[in-house]
Amino acid sequence: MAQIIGGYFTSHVPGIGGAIVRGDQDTPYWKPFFDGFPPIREWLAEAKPDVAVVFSNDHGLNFFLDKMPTFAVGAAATYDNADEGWGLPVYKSFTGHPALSWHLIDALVRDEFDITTCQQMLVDHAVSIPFELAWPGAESWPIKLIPIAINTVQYPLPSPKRCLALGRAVNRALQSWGGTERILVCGTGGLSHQLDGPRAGFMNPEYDMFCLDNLAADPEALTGHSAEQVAELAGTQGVEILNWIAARGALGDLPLTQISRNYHIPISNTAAASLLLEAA
Amino acid sequence: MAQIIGGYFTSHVPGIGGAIVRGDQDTPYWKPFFDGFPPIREWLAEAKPDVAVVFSNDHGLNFFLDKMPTFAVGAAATYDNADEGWGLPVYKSFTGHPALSWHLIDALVRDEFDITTCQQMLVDHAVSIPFELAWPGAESWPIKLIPIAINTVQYPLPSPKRCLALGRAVNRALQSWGGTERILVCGTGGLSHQLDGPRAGFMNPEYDMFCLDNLAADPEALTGHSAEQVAELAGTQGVEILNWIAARGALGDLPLTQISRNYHIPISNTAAASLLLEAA
Amino acid sequence: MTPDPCYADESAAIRRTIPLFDGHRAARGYALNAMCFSFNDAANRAAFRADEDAYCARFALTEQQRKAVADRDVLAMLEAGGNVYYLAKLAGILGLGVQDLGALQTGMSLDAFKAMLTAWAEKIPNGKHA
Amino acid sequence: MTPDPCYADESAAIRRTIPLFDGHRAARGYALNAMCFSFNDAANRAAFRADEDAYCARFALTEQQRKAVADRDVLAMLEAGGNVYYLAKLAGILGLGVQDLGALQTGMSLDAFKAMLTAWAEKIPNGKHA
Ligand SMILES: [Fe+3]
Ligand SMILES: [Fe+3]
Repeated sequence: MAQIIGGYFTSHVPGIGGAIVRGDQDTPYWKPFFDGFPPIREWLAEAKPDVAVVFSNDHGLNFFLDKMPTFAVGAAATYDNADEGWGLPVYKSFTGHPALSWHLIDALVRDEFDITTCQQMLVDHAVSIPFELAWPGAESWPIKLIPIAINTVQYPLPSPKRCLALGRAVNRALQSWGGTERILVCGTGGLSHQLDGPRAGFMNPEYDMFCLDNLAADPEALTGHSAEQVAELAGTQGVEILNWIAARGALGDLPLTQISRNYHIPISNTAAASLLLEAA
Repeated sequence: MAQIIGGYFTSHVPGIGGAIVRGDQDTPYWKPFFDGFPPIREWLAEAKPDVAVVFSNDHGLNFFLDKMPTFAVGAAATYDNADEGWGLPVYKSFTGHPALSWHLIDALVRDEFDITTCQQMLVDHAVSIPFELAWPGAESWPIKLIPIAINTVQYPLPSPKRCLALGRAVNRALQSWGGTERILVCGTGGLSHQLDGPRAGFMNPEYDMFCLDNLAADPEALTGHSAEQVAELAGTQGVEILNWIAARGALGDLPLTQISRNYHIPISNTAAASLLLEAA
Repeated sequence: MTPDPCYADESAAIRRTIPLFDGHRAARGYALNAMCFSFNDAANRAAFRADEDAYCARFALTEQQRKAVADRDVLAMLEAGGNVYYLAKLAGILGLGVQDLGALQTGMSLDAFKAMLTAWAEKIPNGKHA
Repeated sequence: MTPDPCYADESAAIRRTIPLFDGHRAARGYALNAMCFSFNDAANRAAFRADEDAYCARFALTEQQRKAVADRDVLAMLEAGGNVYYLAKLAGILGLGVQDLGALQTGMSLDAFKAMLTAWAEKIPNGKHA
């Protein structure tokens, strides 16, 4: 039986990629953020997951406003990263797991999630930076990828409640998968930040703590807000917490142990965090 | 208050377009099919709808397997028809109703339908042929368009139950729209037919009658099957009945009067039908 | 590949027997369907006509797909993961309508296939033409 | 346009005040965002740099959008329907990072903007850095 071994959550700010390129990990500015990762890397090296189901959002690399899906699930054999236009290195390609992808897609549509199925999909820094943070400098990614993209760009966004429900449906689907894979669930993005408008630079440490304190034990607490209220609380890009909420849902009802948690302000314009939850 | 005035349902077989180009409407082969339309045209001329919400499926013009949405809703100011590769004339462009589209999109996402929002969308013969049948030779289409595309191409398809629920959510959204438009709901495609494989040429008049007999009064009767069972009953392309089921849902709970109904075999490889339901 | 419980039910059985265009086929047929999707553009249709081999190579058709196209073998195209909505655009280039396709796939003559289509009318319950 | 009940509630109010990128803005900004989306391709970035006027014309920017881009006025780009995820690609061409954007939009100096970002750390409840 396939096993969900835990959840890995992290900010995915492009600036992290720049810091890695420059080798800035131990500078006073970056160290407090990168300090969150050694325990995550150790745990991953020990736990040896086979496949990651990653909830993240596209930043205008793969999806445009001509066709903007609420939820998109990848079903490709390979996912490429690509030039996003502002100078990050192009990261290694990712190996998919089409059989498990299609199993998820079948189960999600049966569960009345109206997903968009993507047999071809570019993944951006929202996937590659979390992978690079987890497996820095790896020759090839040691784990397969199933990307699930949530619309955090164009309103209406799905509500936190709907995102948690999506995650839970993914959990049910993973539980009914007949394979023997060790499955890691990832949620990327956030925490509070806002890039646009007169409120640019806004953060909300109090709301971030509320999310970090409740995510594992009481994820429902995060679903009392509309997506618009989350934007008000967390900033216009802070709505990326939706990816964390969906990933939390995909961990299901297993008891969760917090292996690692880190929160630091500021990274770029962002309140940055990482979190590792082990499923028992 | 906006008013839903009725539902117009029809097959959309490309061959109908060929027959129109050749002026074959009164030939023995085509007349029994085209005979269904004079009462529909008269009713439309009288009822003067302002906007049509059209449920149909793309046939590989606008969507490909790279990104295949379960449900896609148009939000464009204009929708173009285009070359589909096998010789139909390119039809006139359609004027959209972006404000009402976005109202629907907001309401559907709030109602937990995970639609794909399309600010740009080509519409194929599944929209243009029903329009040409309703307003033959019109200088410009006398009615605005909001297209809603349902995946009938790549399994998993949404179930008949989910399609009816989508339609009902559209109905609720239309009822909460503050405009004064007279709204026509359309469902296109079907009825039973199969183009591919050793079962090519399959039809099922009995299932078609079951659908035609129950659609208005008891649409739930059509939701007892899975999408796969519908394909078995109606043929691989007969699953286009999903568009009819969703459109029926969008008519809501108003009493419906059958103004016109026609069923004829064969048109091209298809059991063809048209149906007009007036909402009171 | 391990058994997939989602396929271990009636829906799965129907998908296999009809067969239906699900993930197994969609994955297998991607290159062929991508080529056919490109035929929405007249210039691409002309390029295929001008040099079929080069055009198929451009879309990296599998050997099985290339042979099915070269043989004009519709059942083989389906078996190679082709979907009829996309294949119809190739059929258009080849001058084949849906009834020609039907005849090819069922092994009937065109006239016999057309007669079969017409014969379905006899099954209309109680002659309900309206 | 008649009032839209979907907007006549708290979510609607939040969308207007923050403001959020909803249908109103997405429709208005389509051309500008389409141009910025094209900047994923290095050749397109070079084409913009080589002839900004011609490139903007190719994407049929509105007059308001063209002026906002010419003026390097980020708030005006947003007002013209630009979305920051796409605008960031234009900012890259102009050599502006997210902190430059923040300074431009808030009217602060870059240093003042950076200091403001750092100051948020003081609001972390109970110094919970982990
Ligand atoms: Fe992000
Ligand atoms: Fe059709």
